[in-house]
Amino acid sequence: MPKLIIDGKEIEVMPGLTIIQACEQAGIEVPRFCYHERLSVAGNCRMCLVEVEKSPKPVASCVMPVSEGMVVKTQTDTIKKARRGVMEFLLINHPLDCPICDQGGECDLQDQAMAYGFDRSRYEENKRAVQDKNFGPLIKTSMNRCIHCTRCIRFSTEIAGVPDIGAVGRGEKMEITTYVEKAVASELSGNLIDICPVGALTSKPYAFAARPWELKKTHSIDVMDAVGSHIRVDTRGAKVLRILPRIHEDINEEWLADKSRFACDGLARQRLDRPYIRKDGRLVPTTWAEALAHTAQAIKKAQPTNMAAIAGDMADVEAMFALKELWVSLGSNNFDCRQNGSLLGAGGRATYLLNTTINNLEKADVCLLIGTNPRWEAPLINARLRKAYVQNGLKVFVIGPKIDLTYPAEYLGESPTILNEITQGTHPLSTLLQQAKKPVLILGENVTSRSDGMEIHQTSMLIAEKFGFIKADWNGFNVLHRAASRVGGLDIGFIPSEQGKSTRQILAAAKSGQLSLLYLLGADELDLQDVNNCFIIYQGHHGDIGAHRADVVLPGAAYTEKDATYVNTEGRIQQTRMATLPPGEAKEDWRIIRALSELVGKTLSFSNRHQLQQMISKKHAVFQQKNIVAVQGWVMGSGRVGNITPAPLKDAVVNYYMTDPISRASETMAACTAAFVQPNQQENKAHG
Amino acid sequence: MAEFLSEYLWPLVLLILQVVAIIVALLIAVAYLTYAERKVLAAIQLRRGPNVVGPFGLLQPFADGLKLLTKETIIPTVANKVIFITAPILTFGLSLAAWAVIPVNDGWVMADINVGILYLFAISSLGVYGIIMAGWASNSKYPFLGALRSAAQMVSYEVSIGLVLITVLLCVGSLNLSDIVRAQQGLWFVLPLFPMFVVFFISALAETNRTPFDLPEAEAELVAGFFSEYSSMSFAMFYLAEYANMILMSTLMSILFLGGWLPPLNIAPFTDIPGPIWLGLKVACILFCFIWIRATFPRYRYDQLMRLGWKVFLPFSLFWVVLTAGVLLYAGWLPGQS
Amino acid sequence: MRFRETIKTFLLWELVKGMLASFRHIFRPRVTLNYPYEKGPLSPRFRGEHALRRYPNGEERCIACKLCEAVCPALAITIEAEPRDDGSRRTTRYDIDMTKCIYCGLCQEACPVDAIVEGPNFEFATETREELVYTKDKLLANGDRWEAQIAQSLQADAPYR
Amino acid sequence: MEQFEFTPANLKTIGEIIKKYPAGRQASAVLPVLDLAQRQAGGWLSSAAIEQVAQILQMPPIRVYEVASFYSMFNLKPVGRNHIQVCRTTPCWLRGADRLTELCKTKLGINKGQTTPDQQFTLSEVECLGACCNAPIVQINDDVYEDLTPDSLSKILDELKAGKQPMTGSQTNRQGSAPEGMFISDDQQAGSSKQNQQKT
Amino acid sequence: MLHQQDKVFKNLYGLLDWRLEGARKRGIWDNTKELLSKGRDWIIDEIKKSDLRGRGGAGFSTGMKWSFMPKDLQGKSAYLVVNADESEPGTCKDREILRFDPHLLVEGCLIAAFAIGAQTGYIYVRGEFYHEAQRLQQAIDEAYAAGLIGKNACSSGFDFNLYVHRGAGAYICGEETALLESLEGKKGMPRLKPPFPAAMGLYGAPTTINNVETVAVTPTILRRGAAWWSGLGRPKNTGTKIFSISGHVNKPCNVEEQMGIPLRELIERYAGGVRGGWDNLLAVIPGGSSVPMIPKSICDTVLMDFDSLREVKSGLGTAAVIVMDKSTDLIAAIARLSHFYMHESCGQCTPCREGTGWMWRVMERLTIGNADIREIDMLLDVSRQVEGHTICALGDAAAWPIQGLIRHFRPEIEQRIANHRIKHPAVAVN
Repeated sequence: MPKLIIDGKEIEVMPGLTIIQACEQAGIEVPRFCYHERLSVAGNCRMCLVEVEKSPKPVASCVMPVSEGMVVKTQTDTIKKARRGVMEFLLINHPLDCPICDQGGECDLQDQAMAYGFDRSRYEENKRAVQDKNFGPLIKTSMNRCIHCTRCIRFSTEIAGVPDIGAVGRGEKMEITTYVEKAVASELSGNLIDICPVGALTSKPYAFAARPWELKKTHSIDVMDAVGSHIRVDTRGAKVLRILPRIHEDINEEWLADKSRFACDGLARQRLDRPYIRKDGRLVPTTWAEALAHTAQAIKKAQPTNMAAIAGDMADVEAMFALKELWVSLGSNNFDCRQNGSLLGAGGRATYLLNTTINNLEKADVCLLIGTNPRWEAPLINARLRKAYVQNGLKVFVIGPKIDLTYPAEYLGESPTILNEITQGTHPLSTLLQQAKKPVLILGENVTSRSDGMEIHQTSMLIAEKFGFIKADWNGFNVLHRAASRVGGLDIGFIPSEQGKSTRQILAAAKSGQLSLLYLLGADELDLQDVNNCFIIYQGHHGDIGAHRADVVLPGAAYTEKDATYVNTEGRIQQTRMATLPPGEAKEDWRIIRALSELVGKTLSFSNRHQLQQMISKKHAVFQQKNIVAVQGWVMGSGRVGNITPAPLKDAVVNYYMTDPISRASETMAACTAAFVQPNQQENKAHG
Repeated sequence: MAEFLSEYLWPLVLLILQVVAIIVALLIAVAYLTYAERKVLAAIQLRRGPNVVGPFGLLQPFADGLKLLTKETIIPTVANKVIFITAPILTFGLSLAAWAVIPVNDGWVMADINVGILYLFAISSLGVYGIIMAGWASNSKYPFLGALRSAAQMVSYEVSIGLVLITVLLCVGSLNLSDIVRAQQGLWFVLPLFPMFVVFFISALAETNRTPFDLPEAEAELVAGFFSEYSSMSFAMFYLAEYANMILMSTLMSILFLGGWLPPLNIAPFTDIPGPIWLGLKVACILFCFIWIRATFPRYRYDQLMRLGWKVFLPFSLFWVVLTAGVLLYAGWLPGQS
Repeated sequence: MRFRETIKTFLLWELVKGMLASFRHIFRPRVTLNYPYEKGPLSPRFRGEHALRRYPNGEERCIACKLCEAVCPALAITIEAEPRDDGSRRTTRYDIDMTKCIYCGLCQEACPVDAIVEGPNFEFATETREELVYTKDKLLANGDRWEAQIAQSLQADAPYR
Repeated sequence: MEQFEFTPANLKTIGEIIKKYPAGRQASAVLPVLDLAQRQAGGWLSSAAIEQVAQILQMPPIRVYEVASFYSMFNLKPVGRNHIQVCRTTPCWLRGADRLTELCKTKLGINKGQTTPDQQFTLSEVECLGACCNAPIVQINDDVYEDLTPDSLSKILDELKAGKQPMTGSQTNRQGSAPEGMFISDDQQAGSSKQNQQKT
Repeated sequence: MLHQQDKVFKNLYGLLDWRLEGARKRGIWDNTKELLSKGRDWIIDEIKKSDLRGRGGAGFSTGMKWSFMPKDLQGKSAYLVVNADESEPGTCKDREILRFDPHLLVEGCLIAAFAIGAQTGYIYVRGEFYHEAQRLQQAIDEAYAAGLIGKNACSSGFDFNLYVHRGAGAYICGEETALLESLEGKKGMPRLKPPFPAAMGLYGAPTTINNVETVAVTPTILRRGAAWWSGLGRPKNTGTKIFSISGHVNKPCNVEEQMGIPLRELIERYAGGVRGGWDNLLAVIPGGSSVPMIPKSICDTVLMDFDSLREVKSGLGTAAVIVMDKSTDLIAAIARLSHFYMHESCGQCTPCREGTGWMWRVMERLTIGNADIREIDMLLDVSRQVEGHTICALGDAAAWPIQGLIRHFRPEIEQRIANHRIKHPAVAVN
């Protein structure tokens, strides 16, 4: 533990830290542009110069490691002069167009120019003009403003793993660009905007929309995937203008996936803002009273055994719990939260969670991906795996289609029968797994929706048990969910009991005409084409697939419009916060169900959110502890190897940018689809 | 019938005509007094004053009046409505009633009663009721304070006014206003009784709530005093009453000290001019002094005002009553004593 | 000495002197202007009715930086912006509620492109309050109408800014 | 879109070049391979060539592009058959480099950075070429012409136009960078006795 | 005055055979094996004793540098990299070694590599030296063929591979870490130090980078002994050095001489004197473009070695003497250099990227005088802001010539501004 003196203050820090980190620990601010704690050190902006005793020149504090007895000064006249000099250099070719720059008000350069700069320029020559580059539909460039900190290059190369961005030319003609104006094809590209300390890279969808000081900032949770990233929802008036990540080291660090960040414009489009009733084959607007009465009547008419409920991918725990309570009180057992037809969730909690936890994935040394493309299903988890690859040389093996994961991976084949070979020890991977210290296995949740899904699940657990994935301090068995609602639904048991029907059975019954009532709680991914003689109630926030076929549409609230509970794929219980009010007459989902329960004569025993949440945590103990991941006990499996069919595993996500009602309604996501997904698909077609 | 006509109806019609003539003349005078006040103040302050409505802004008072008439009368919710509305009517009515005994020429008077001056004194004392009513009925602190001040002030200065009147009466020996004028045929009382004239003039300022004694409506402290809550016509009534009172006091001063309708010298060119014009000129001069004083002096503090009334004017005028009486008695000039 | 002062006080000499002083003023020339027929000169810094200016080529100056909105102490300004078809940053809405405005001039001081200015016009009384909620069109029209004077004022004031 | 494919001979050369560097460090060969590509393509690098190089060296294209744009010897636009590079830095300038540039401009009728319409010559001014004792110098393709005067450069250009290969090196017949006149008298005995002259 | 037998570079002018055969005649490759057999420590010690300082410009002790290399590599490889990216304006000595005495370098490489424990060496030759690189390659091929290098080099049991790597036109690659980056196939952008190349250099392995001349003199030092070398020149500034004399002299040339030779003697004896006589001298840049110039008054007496030149606030650099006589427009000359640095700045760090362009633009205006007097101070200030704040020394190199100019010739600049103002009174308003 080296001891050093910074500005007369003695401090002891971990060896290997740089001076800038030591300064941070000592609470001394050192200005910087190129330095970013999650990226490699570039040391090129020269803003962080400090004086070190016995060194003739000022040193860049982001580069210089601390050593015993170092005496660092950050506030001397030389340093102040040096900073002012660097600031002046940065500004001579900067357009100073803060008034039209979207970064204005939250710009590092602006702030530091205020703190360390000089109020006028001595530079009388012409400023450099740089052509703007095309970075794709998400990132707007204004390269005149670039200060060449190379953070974007380092981010795309190191974190995102798509080395598309580079600096061409040299000297003052150096320009940041992508190779031949190519869009940055990464699911994490939005982070480039955050990471750019100036306004060179800004958000295209958010362009000129608002100023930071106008926005109301609400801390919330993302539900576009099952990662549960911490987000900040920025709103002005009733409109969600942008979504930014919040730092949470255990989940999303400080990154955010593009869909989570940019799909927010979908929140304002195709919204259900009033109830509808189908009359003469057409949905017509109506009042809440009429819609609820109509619904209640239909429910009262239906036989409990002939009615069913399915919860969608974005349903919150409160709504599902309320609906379950209502259904149980009506005497029906037909409800399911797994709209893809999976049967996961019967065993203990550990059988369906990402047990390793996102943070610990970094420590893994061998990773087996089964039927999952984390790059599209959970980009931030993919970034963690990439981090593990970069830092520990994680070896990745994939069973499933060939995909570009941004880090090297070995493809074992598409057939799940390989799992049997691994179990039996006949596969070359078996020995490697045996030797691995911290192996992990990630099973795509979508795999379990196959007809032999539970067998694959069983076999995976068996592999985990057999090859030492499960130890006292390490659990390498993981299920990677895609839907934000899924783990919460399983945790409150929104799955049919023995007598009840599962999604597949419900759909079969509906198609054969046996089902008389189907309640869709935001379930949009179902095939309702051949369903007839069934009264369908859709409760949700978007006029998506589910609503088209419905007989009654009850407008609910999207995740930015309610205080609701979601459980992420690790089993972390988190709360979204209301950033805006639901549009029009839409209401929070549990309130709708509560109102309905009154009309059908089975009034639910809670009347406010507090009571509801109390009830949930009383019935389901896991909900008592929020925001942490509880260690899950592992119950050894039966050791039974199921009968796995050799049908190849398929990609769960065809188009990353459009997976749910919100992103399907988003124009930005449509632009991304046009820019990134469609050309690839055409290429594939051309090849195939 | 004819008898009835000549005996009752005709005098009634005549009376009504007289009343109308006086009221109209008075209202026009008030109107132009406001105009004159604005013009004179403007002149002293190097401004222009009203000059847009009509030639030289001569129609401005009517425009103002019209405006006030067409505005909404606002009665505060918590006000005592009856009293609130009665107060301005009362004040205005009283200010008109006084004119019944004012002679504008020899014999030109509506009611040539022999105690005219007492009548005037009584009427002007009643004016304080209107103000008290207004202040109380408004149910608002500024009007209330304004009314209290007004009452105290008017009562205080009426004392010295009374004493001044006594000096004049001593010289005249009659309470009839026409007689008072006639008594000044040779010498206007302003010359022998000049100090009393000054006391009377200053007391008149206080009596009519004029600067520098406009404490009841001191806008800086009391917003507008007793008529803070008044608007539109009710406000206009107060306004008219105030100016009518000014004219009344000026007229009274002319009658008591400046020889009423009498010309300054009883010689040819002066005597050719009719008496009412002389009276008008004298009144105009005094009114000009009112305005002039307003343009010159700052407002008194309330305690100074009261001190002046009670500690200076009262003893001073009392002393003059005694002095005058003494002199008259000693010189044997007392009227009726010969 | 004392005696003379006493006499003077007794004869209200000071009052008379004061009155003579004010009387003399009656005959001095008037200093006021005969508004609205005569108008006085305005300072280039006069803060009258607002106007949005354009560049000589007709392009509106306002770049939707929203600094005026942020600085306005009366919250009288409302701006909404989005990229125009040519990609430039422009307002879609620029409202000033003149009934809220306190004419402090901070908006024009904050404006980096001299787009929003308080012009020399102070005669914009209206008959209804609604007319006093100025829209972008109204402000731009104002700018066009007063451009010559505004430009002159800005130039006159430029050395002191 | 330009097409670019390495010739088999060059592919073989590339293989040899890559062998110079440790395994897995084939990116080190990017400079020589780009140079090879440029020579094959006639003096410049198209984006097709860059992509080809990237593919061979298993590098992201942007990295190769960065390198190609960084070094001044790579041309990202076509150049003439003879790329005339006049040194403009102080040592050459002191000895009249400006006159050489002027001569080229007038003689070829082109400006700096331009190519003659017949694609024969491209004129550029470059920074120090590293033969300052023989200033002023001009590099045409790989050859350096030293101790130039406008006259001698004019002659060289004429010869190049005529398709001949002019004499390279010092145009005043100096021996390397030796002081002028040192070895002209007795070339044959230079070997052993040159120092005698130097000692005075 | 250096005796012929004390010269290391006997074929500096290319009169003799450069091939292996000719080289052997000049004593190159003589008992190399014996030298190697004396061991690493002896070699490093001997070099240390000789006080040899690097010839690339900075003048760092070579023996010291070699001793920084880890003794125990733990199975990792180490590298010798020879910096033949000679691009400093005014300097053309390495080119002569490469084309006329390549074997001297090859032998030096073997010995240096042995001394630092590197089994691989790369010679990074500047891209413009196409023919020179080819000749060097031929020499290496000859050496391989003769078994002098390669497996069991000179039958010493030491394996050594030597490769030529051509650059592609970037001055900055003469900076040692930029050179390594370039060698790794990246843009030639200097690395951050620490770590120093001796700890983490080429491919992350310990690496020593030496100038061509430094490496080329080592065999001779070892053969003739450290004492011989340190007997030449002055203490701490020992041995011989190739001086490149260019500019306004009658006979510009390269010449090998002792360190510490008076500048005036150097110019008059070898370069035929200043054009128009010594009194026609205006100023001299004594060590390549990167060092501040010195006016005639200093030139009269100054000695050409590291320490003497440092005393007059200049430097020996690469010992490239650029002579300027009284006909020279000094401001324009420095403006040219400013342009050079702007063109060659890699663009990595802020002060250099932005500052070099700024300085050049101001210099261009000063050249015609279209500036304000206070801009001289501003320029000086800007150069101070660049100096010492950059990753590598290019920033310093860009700043120093300007500082030198202003230090010694400020009145000339002011005069020019005044003249311009007289001619263009309207423009002068500022």
